[in-house]
Amino acid sequence: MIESISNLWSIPLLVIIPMLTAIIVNFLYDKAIKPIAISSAIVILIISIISPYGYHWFCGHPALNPETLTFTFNPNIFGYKLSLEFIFGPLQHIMIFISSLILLFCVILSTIGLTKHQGPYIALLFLLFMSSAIVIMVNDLYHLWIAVEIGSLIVVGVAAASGTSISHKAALKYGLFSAISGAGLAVSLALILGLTGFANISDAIMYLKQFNIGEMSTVLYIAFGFFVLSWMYAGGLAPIHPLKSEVYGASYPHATTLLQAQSKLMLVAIGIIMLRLFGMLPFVKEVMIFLSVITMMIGVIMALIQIDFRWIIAYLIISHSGFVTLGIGLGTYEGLIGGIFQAVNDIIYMTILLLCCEALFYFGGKTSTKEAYGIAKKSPFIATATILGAIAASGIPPFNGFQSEIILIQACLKEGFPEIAVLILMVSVTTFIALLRGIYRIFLKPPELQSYDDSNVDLPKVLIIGIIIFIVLSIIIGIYPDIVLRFIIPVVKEVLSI
Amino acid sequence: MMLGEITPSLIALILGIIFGTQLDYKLTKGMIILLISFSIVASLLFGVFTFTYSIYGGYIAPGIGFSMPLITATIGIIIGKLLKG
Amino acid sequence: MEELKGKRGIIALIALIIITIGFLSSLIKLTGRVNPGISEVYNALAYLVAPNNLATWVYDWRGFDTLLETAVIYVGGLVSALAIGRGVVQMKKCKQESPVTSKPLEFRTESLTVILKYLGIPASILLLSYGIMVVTGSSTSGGGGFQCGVIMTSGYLLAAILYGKDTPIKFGKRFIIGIGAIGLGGYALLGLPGYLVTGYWQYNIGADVWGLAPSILHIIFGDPFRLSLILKEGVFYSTPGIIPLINIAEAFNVIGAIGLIYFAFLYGWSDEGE
Amino acid sequence: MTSTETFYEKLKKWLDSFITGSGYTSITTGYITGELQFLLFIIVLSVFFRLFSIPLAIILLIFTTVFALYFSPVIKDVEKENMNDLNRVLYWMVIYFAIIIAITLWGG
Repeated sequence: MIESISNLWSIPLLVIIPMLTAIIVNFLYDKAIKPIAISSAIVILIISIISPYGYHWFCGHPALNPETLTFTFNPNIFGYKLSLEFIFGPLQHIMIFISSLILLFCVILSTIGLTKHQGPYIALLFLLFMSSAIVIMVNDLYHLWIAVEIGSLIVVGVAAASGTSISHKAALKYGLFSAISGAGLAVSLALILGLTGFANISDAIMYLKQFNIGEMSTVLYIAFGFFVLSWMYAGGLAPIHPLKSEVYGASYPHATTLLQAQSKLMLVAIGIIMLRLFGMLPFVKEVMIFLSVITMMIGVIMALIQIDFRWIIAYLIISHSGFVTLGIGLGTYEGLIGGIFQAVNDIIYMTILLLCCEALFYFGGKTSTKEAYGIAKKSPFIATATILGAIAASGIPPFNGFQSEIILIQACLKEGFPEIAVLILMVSVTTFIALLRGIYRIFLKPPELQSYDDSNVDLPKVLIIGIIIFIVLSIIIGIYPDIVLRFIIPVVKEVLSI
Repeated sequence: MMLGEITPSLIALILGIIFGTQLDYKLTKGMIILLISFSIVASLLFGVFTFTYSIYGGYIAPGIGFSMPLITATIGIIIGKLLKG
Repeated sequence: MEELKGKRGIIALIALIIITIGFLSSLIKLTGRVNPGISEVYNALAYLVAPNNLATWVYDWRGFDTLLETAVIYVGGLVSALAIGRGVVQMKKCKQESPVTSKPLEFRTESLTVILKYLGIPASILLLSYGIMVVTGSSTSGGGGFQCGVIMTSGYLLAAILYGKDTPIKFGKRFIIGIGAIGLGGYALLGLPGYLVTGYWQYNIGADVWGLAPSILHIIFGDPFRLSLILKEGVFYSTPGIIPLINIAEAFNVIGAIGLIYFAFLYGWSDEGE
Repeated sequence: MTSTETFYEKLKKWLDSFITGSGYTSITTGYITGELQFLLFIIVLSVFFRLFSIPLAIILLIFTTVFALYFSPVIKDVEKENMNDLNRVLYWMVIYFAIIIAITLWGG
């Protein structure tokens, strides 16, 4: 399934091209930013599509076979890796493809819609993509920590770049917490390194499996606790959800598409690593399920009582992250498939909603549900798209949300948790209620006379194209889920066989 | 003597010129003498490790080594300043 | 801190005690039983690259990690300047509140003592050259790019604090951003030769420990930094390859990032000159 | 007669308790739905204790239902606890973390 190359050409390019683009764009004057940013986003998209599968051992150091004490560059022969290992497999293929597609629209929209001096902002968007690509590709504990660190720092920057006082506060709060959870992850890695001596995740797992750690499992438990801390932080799970949702709500909607994609990638990547490292310990999966259930419910309840459409979506993103972690926490075949599939679907339908929310900025930027704006009359397309997005988000059949939620429900029933299945249904229904509250006030309700602005608004074509592309993707995946599942199933089989 | 003992000094000179161009201060003759003499004293203090045998590390007297890059960097900064005018 | 008084405070205290007990017990379990794992292999091979093991660890075995660490500093500079107002963006189509920016600090430099007035300049210039010395000796001594950047920016800060707007070390906006860009970009691109020749990004073609690169490149990148090590066991020749170059790039990046932070917070930011 | 009246009054009081300041309908629906959701969530969570013993789950179910109804509406408190206040988030994070460590260390 995964070919035996340890110097796959595409992996460094997926990391270095965004980084170099960010540097150039940050340095340049305004005019040159647009062509450079867009063309490199296209290049990244193409690379993510055509890349074959394999490994990349950065710095070109081989693996050491512990039995024969020989060095090998062949990843199929087992050896403790001396260099930093990245994997590009089916999971990385689908995840990076979707996030680079989002990156492309995100970059084009920001070059069109924003005022000048947007160089540092676009640089941050590219670095955001880079951090999520690294998190999903990396197979090294230490590098995972750096990726999470840089990822959270960039989230702070993207939120602060919108310049309002709310976004500044949100960014500062989220940044403060990165210190706690970043340090937590570092402590966790230190404990695992002290226990095993290997920074490479596969090697550390191999060591844990080969040698009976016995009473040292205390160390592993504490490491798990700290790992969960950073998982909660990176994905915005239960106790940290107020800060993360604030970041989602305070950034521009087009940036939030990328932010939510990044946090879902982090949830999947760190979740799978946790499952592989600690899965054999008792109570680990229960903790993960507990956190996911709480996040699901609190997120959706908080979404119900929001008065701003952006904040409703922000809390729903949090709530639906709970689905992803629930699937991973179940740790079964169906659960993992459902969880990862849900991450993909979630990114897609939340992107539809967020792009529609971005369209509201072209109508004056009012997203509060306190007043009625009657936008459906001005732009029936956006209203329809938002309703379709809401339908997709609440898991109604022709769309993609249904497919993953049904898998998750089946997984819960099979594991003997009918209550969680009920909760999933509740969250889906409530998602629809929460979204429809906002949609009704903003799009459908006839506007009050004094606030009605009859002027025509032309939306950028890219925005409309983007919305259409993601709706089509949503329907295609909803009708023919195998198109994504064939990327996920081999990964799940590999994770569970370890 | 290997090349690795000379290259750092050359690099230090180039870096010194680069950062010297950013100085916004009129260097007097006294200041130049002060800088160079200070840098020679400092280079004695930060002397190179004597295992890298070289003309300026260990050969003059055992245990005494000049850290050449420090001196060349200071000279580079002065040159850079003078180049910019 | 109203939230942490009374009942809540006690609960939080108990929780903290539980955490501390758990954490300390794990540390006690680990005492004396730390597994060296792969690091033994690293240490056994380190002399093949540079006389300084630390430089080999940081810039060769885990060189790509350090690239990302460098990027963290770069992003730190970027985000800090954002907080001041560089690169804050707004939507063209809708009116928003004006972006949050802060004013530059006010300098009062008239009360400088004579010693500070006359020794401040040579001290800050010598700090610059000390930083350059540290970066050039990266592969043989302790120190390297990070340290050089911090030393040089502290020289910059010293001059700025002493002399205010008439600082003798006047890094311009574009100079600082450019030097950061050269630094991080240079570090990233130093992986390119190894990638083109061997397929491994950031393969150290100068040191060429595994013999993958053609000898001409080995000479070009390796020989300028070749050193002889005279030890009890005999004379060894080693070259750190691209490690010194990486260190210079690293130093540039740190100067750019930290300099940007100092610049933005001292003098404020307006986008007109950019 | 009297019983229905008091019930109606209770319901009215309950609905009124959601509205603070200048309340309007959209937000009130949100609060009421949220309240019911939270109630159901607590009940479902208490059912989970059937994994340990079924009688315990039944007792817990009855208790939580009664308590939740008695203390309703709780949605205001839920909202308050989920505020973005740094101290509050920090507090909850410490609690969660301690629970995780306690469960895994003493349970496993």
